[in-house]
Amino acid sequence: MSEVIWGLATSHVPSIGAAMDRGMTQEPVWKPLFDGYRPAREWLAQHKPDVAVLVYNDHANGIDLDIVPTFGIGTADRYSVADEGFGRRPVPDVVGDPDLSLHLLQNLMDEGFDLTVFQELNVDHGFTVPLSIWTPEPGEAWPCPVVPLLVNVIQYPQPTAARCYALGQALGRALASYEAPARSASWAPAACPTSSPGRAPGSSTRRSTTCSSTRSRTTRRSSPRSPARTSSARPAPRASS
Amino acid sequence: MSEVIWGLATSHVPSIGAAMDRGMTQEPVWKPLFDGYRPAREWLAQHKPDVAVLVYNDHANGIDLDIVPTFGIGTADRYSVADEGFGRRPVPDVVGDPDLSLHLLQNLMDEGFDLTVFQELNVDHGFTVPLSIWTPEPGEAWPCPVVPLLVNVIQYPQPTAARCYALGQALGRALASYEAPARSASWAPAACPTSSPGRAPGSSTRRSTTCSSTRSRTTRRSSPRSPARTSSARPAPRASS
Amino acid sequence: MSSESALAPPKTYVFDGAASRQGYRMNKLFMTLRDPAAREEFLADEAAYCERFGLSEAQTKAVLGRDWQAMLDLGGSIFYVYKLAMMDGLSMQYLGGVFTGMSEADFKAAMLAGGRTDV
Amino acid sequence: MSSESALAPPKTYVFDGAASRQGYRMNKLFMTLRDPAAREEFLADEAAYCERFGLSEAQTKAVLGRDWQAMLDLGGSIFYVYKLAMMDGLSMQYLGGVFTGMSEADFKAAMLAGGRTDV
Ligand SMILES: [Fe+3]
Ligand SMILES: [Fe+3]
Repeated sequence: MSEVIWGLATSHVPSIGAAMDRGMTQEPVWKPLFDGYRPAREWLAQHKPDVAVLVYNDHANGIDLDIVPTFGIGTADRYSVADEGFGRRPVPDVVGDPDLSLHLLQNLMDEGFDLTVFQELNVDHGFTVPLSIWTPEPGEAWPCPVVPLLVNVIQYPQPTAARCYALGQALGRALASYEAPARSASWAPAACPTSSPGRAPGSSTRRSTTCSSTRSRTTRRSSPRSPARTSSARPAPRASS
Repeated sequence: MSEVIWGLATSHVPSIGAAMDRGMTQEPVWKPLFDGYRPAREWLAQHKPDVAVLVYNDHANGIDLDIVPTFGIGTADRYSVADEGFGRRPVPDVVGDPDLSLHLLQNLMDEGFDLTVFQELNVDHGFTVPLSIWTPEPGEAWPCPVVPLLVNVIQYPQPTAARCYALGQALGRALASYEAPARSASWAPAACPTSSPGRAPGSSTRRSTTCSSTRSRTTRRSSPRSPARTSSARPAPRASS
Repeated sequence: MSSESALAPPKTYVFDGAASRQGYRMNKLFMTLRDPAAREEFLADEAAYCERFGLSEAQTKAVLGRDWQAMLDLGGSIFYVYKLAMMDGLSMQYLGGVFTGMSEADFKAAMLAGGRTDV
Repeated sequence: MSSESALAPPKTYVFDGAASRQGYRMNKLFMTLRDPAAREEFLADEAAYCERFGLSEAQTKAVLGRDWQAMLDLGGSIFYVYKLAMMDGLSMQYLGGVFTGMSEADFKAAMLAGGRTDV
């Protein structure tokens, strides 16, 4: 069995990634945000997962408008970082975990979630910005394999909040039933503030889209001898508001 | 409100379409099948719908293995007939009904079905063979617009039978709530016998895939003055075994 | 498409099925602009590129004239329209200013001050 | 992949996630064969075409040798493998015969007689 050991929720606005890629994190406008991340990053660095599940949404980079899935899961062993039109971010491609993907797929389908399966997927800032917030200096590779779970926020109708909540609960059950003795963690949904177009002069809008992020950590062990093992999930550190 | 006035279930094996396209329906091997269809066709010809919903599965013609949705709905105003590798069938392209598509999409999403939305879709024999069985001589156009509802049967896991049944029930409710005063009809799921590969010498296999077909007829009227209007759906004629 | 329905906050676009159908070809065009070769081709003859993608006359006019508001009115999705703006070297904050009748600097200042609070 | 699990009738392939991953590139190749120009290109140099699509050595050998059984063993989906057979002018009944150790005629006769009844 596996165990969820942490969860993390964060905004994924592309400018966060750009600020990191361009060394601007200490500039006055950015410093408060990155200072806020520091305690979480320190805690997370001490609790390295073996695998993560990242619930996110694509922004017209991995998915076009021909086929718009409500919920999707990647089952590939590798996901390329998308070029969103300004060159790809200087971060590593993502290594997947097909075994965990197929386990989650089977269990979520059995629970009545109508998932779309991606064998090929380019991941955009909705995916790489949360990874960067977790691991600012990944070097050649991210710390562990990551399974993408996609939620449509581009085209209405989006899934209801109730449906997203039910999916998160089912995801928890599916992770718990993963056969290898293991611990896991989960990213909770995060609001993603986006400047949203409104036509009224003089009014700016701010709107939250359901850029959910759920991260799962599964430590595979042949015997349950982890000293850090606990029977319940640890509360997720609060990374940002 | 709309009303379901008939349902039809049929096999969609491509050779049925080929037999029709090549004028072979009176040959000894085919005649019993097409004789079986005759009573249903006569009845159906007297009950022309204004719009139909066809639940079917694609066979690697409209959908590839990169992205495999469990349930999909077309919202286009036109669907091209696919070339499956032997030239496209000599039948008309399919006119869609985006308004009904979007109504069904909204209602099915609200009921917790995680649909994938297709704005572009080439329909294959899984779609055109049922249309041909209903309307052997369509001429320039099929009798009415048709909305495609897709069910994955290509790649395991497929949706459970319970989930398909629940989708059919929700589809019925969604059709009933369609705002224009109307009557509608629904195609029930049909078994699609496919010769399925087995490696044991000397044994042939026959397997049913869930090639569901649900057809909805919605007659839009500004007033409910249809003489044929009934409060409950008519039983579907049995077209074939 | 702007909406005043229960689904949408006032003065906010909801990119729903009808909007997506209306903007489908235009958004497809914007999607291609992620590719440097496509950007070059587009810039060499924008009108021809629009015609190749089957844009309506109004959509073509909006794209050629960089009428960002009109693109939204004609079914553009902000995630797609933004790809054209990026090609032009414009920021999301610039678009925010256009959509709210402000300069980019004023829009940024308004966002830093807490953004819109009337909804 | 053939399976003896509870999910599958005996001696039947279940095209599941693992099979689909294994056969992904080969099935992608088969998908292209719906297009006459691709068929021409494939026939002109089958090995090069297989290489372009990144098939494994075993998959390439199966395709070049028209080893239909091996294609299934290596992750081929019957819906995709059939596109290669179609190109060769072969029928689904022919493949049924190959997979069951019969001639096409015997397979057809067996199907007309009611097909397999032991499962
Ligand atoms: Fe976002
Ligand atoms: Fe079929």
